[in-house]
Amino acid sequence: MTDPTFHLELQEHEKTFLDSNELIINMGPQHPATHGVLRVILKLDGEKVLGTECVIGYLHRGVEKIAEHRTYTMFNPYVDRMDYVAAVSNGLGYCESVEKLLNVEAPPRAKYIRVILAELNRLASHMLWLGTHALDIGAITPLFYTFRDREEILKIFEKYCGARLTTHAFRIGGCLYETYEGFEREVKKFLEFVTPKIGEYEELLTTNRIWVERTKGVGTISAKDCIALGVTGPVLRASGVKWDIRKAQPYAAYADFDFEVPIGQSGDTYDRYIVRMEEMRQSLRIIAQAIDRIPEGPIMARVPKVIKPPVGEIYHSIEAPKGELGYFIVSDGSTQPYRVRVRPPSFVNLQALDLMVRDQLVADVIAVIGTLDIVLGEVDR
Amino acid sequence: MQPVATTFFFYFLSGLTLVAGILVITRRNPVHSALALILALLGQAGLYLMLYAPFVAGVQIILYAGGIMVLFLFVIMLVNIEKSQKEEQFNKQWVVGILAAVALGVLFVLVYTKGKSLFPERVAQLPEQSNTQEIAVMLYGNYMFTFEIASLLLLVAIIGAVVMAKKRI
Amino acid sequence: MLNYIKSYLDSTTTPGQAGNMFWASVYILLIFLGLSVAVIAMNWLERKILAHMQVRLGPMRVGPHGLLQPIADAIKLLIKEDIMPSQADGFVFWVAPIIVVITAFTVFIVVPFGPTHAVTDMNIGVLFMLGVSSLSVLGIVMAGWASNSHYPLMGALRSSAQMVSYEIAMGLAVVSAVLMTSLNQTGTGTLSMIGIVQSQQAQQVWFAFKFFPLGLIAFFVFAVAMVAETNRAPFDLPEAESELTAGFHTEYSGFRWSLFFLAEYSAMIAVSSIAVTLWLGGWLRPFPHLLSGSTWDVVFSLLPGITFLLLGLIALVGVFRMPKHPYFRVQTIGLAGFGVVLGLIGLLLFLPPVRGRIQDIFWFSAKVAFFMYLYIWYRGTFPRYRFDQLMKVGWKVLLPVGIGVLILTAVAGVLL
Amino acid sequence: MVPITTLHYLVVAAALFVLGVIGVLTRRNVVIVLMSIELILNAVNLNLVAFSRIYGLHGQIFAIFVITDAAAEAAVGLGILIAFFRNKETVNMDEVDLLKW
Amino acid sequence: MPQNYVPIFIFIALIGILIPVTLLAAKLVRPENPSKEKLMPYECGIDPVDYSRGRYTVRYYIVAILFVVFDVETIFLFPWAVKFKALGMFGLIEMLIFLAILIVGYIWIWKKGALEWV
Repeated sequence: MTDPTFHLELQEHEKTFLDSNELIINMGPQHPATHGVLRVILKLDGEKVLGTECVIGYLHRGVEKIAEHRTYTMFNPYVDRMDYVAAVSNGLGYCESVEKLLNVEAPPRAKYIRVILAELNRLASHMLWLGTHALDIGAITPLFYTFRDREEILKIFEKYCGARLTTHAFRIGGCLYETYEGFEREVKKFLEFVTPKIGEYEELLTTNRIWVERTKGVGTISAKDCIALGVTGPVLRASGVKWDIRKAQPYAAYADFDFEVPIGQSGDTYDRYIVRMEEMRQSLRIIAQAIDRIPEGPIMARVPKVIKPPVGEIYHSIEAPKGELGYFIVSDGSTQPYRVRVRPPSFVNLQALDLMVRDQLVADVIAVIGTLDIVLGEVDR
Repeated sequence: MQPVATTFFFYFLSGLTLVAGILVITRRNPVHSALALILALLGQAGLYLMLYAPFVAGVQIILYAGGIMVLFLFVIMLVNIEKSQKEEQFNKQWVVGILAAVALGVLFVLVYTKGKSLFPERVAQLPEQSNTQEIAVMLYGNYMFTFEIASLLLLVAIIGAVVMAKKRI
Repeated sequence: MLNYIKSYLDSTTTPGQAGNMFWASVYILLIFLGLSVAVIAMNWLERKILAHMQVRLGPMRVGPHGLLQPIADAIKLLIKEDIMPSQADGFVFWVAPIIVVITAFTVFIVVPFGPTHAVTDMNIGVLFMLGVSSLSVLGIVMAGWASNSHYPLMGALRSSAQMVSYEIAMGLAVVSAVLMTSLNQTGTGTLSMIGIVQSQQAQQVWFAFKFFPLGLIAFFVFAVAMVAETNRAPFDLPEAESELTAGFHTEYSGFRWSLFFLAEYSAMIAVSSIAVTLWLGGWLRPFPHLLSGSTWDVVFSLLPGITFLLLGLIALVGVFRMPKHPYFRVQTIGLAGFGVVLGLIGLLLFLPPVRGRIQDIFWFSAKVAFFMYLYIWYRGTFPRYRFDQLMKVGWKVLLPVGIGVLILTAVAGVLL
Repeated sequence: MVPITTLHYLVVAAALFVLGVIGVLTRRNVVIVLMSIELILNAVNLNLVAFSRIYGLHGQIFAIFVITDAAAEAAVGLGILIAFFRNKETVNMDEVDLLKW
Repeated sequence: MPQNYVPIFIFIALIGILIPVTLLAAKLVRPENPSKEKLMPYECGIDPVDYSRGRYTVRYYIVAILFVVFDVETIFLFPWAVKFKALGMFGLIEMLIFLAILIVGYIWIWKKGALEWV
């Protein structure tokens, strides 16, 4: 018979003065609002946050190490598992990096397909972000709206490559699949369907007084801090820095399209919300242009059967929905990469958490984690 | 308003109040003491109802049980009770204390038994149904100044408590 | 004995005042039953309405259209393991949910469903309601403290701070309603719940529309405060699941958790009843003076029956829309039976003796149901306030507005 | 059956008062001492209300004022307790031996 | 006990019996196999790092104080509201003085920032 009760080992805390009554509390890993298994150790004074410490690694799978034991082709599906809500972007970045290393270029039609899928993926990722972020702040309804509409995107993915989430849509050198019958029509239909829906989300939130109060001035981060910490993506743009790799270093077929890079001013949660909503509209614009101009032609470049890049290294980055997603690949001339290092946007952006929530309230931690739009699969890899 | 089962309710409620009162001063854990005190207060509210003082009973429930006791509970949670629970609960003057209390009790009992004629055994016809209204007339008539001074007292209480508790003021 | 029972039936007061403890007990049992049914119905309705607001279906599996889902939930909770965290304070942990339930239920003693349909009427009815509902703070603090865990204690402190903050605004709004009762020839008002409704009848106006817009503002202050009092969205911070996982009842499981659930919903019904009694004329039917006369009386007295017939009709429409697959046969029959029962209740309500007696209760419940719908609607629409904003709303907006409205109402009452 | 008279209430009040006095004199925890003071105030209130059955409503009004007083007392008393705890890290009555800290 | 208050006791006694009885009845049907992990306080899957009772911020206490004081004020308003019309202008002025004194306190605490949460 064992005694089911047990006793905590209480640590004797040095001083317990009321004014410095620091309270240490664990948020996560099993918490409804940390978007996965993030553990944040909060140091609180009542409701005020004195400091945070992120403990990550609960979802670590050693993706980078795995790469060293797989051929370039075999590693391709693994990258889908990093940011599983934006798998297409991960694949795009990886394929383009290896292509760069191999010195091949995907044919224009493949590039257009890549752009369409990547932008659809951006939409899907932002929709998921919006739903969960709003849920964290207490608005439960947007979640269901965004999931309903995200479903349409996933349907297109499923029809295109058979998978909904971890798509593995692209191959090194182009795309494996030709677009299916009626792809253009369905994407156009989707565009018509989703354009008013974005207005619908905004109607629920943008001018909602409580939403504005909960997000304005919360988790503010300046452009300087963003750059110092390497924060990218919508978080950086909301601070007023016009940096978008699609514009700055165009990859795939982005140079052909006309779109705006929305920026915010104050870098608070509300601005990030506005920036992302605007980005969704710009994505729709890009998709519309791409679907109109999609060229005919092959979808696969001439790539050797066995991919054996020359000795060398490459860093290539793309604009994933969450920020700059970079791949640094070192090749030793064999069929397996010598080293793959991923620069995941979530991981880098998560660094800003402590800076953003300091001296704010507990509820703001939730809002800030939501607005950073992290995916733990990508943080931990 | 006919009274119903007065004897039963009197013994029940006063028993409740006294047992709770004993618990208040004997419990080791202040939270338990506070809960016992709440019970005593509610029992006493029942006694007020029996004495045809429903308004006072309502005030007792709202202010004492619902207000002051919340304050007590907050403070108990604010100060670390773990430490004080492990310490000696009663101080060294417990003999003196109990002696004084017993003496006081004997005095009371003497006054009540010997001085039975002190209190007339008549019962004023209290208008139970319009109790609040009668209180209003008196409170805002006869006791006008007391009432205004009560607001000053409250003002002082707010200022005192906030100054006392808020260091960075 | 029979005479004792009969003696109440033709009296014109509540059983408590008539001193008839038998009927008082019957009323109490009826209230228990009615509340349980209301909470079960509310549970189902909330999930269904919220689901339809969010373009989904909600419970559909247990029973036709998920009608039996709350019962399934109740059984599941009853046979669920009851866990008490180690180092919890056993007695307090055990007694806290009971206190919360008692305080949420006891309020209903003075709720007047009709001029005689209340357990008892007290001289201090409103005070009693406010006092008893303020006691639920104690249960919540105890629950949070006894759990010996961070999240529940934070939830409990937040919850109690929130409840006490909004109680002030609530009290001030109530005072301005009580003040309106004294605007008669004798200049004497009342705190009794029945008396308040009767004075609305006598003054021929619901207090929400008296001294327009003062009554309405006081009513809104109360309406906001009551949402905060019951810890519902957008003021549901104490149990904000994204921050504190479940607030003060994080550590509670099984049946004890369901007691908190029961208390939350009965508290919602209770505060809605106070609001209805104080501002919306309690059991009085709408437009008693605009649409007066015996014809209108008959028309309004038919409405309860019509409502139930309509509900039955909706259920029958549901029967025809059921899939015709044999798999759904039991469900279809069940739904048809439910519709028929509703229809029969509707027909029963058309009978003249029932018609006359049920009317008060019907109007009262209809008004309360309106508030319940508002609660669900808020939950579907609003994000959650942050704690400092919540305190700001309570102390810096509602409190000054409440005092201001009270003073203005008093001035208006003296001058007019 | 003895009819319940005012005297009965007075005896209950006296007992409560004595309980409060014992608490104040013997307990070391300041919070419990304050609670015992509440008990004493309550005993007084019970007396006042009981007497108001004989002498009219004055007693009840005094009881209301006493409750008001108790609220103010609790607020300030607990405020002092918090200031004390902040400096001395204890809620022990015996250590309250300074007039200023 | 005046008769119209007796139902309160019937009511509380009924609930006070019904709920514990149901709790005990449920004990017969529900499983009971506690383990160390199951009985651990919830802290998101991590062993609690800190003692969880005590040391909460003093602002909750300030809120409670303000509540008690304004509750007293509300209580004093009730009898006045009941007798409001009969007391007339005199009662109104009396109450305005009472409120004015408290409003001074209210403004003071607002200015001092006791109402600010952070």
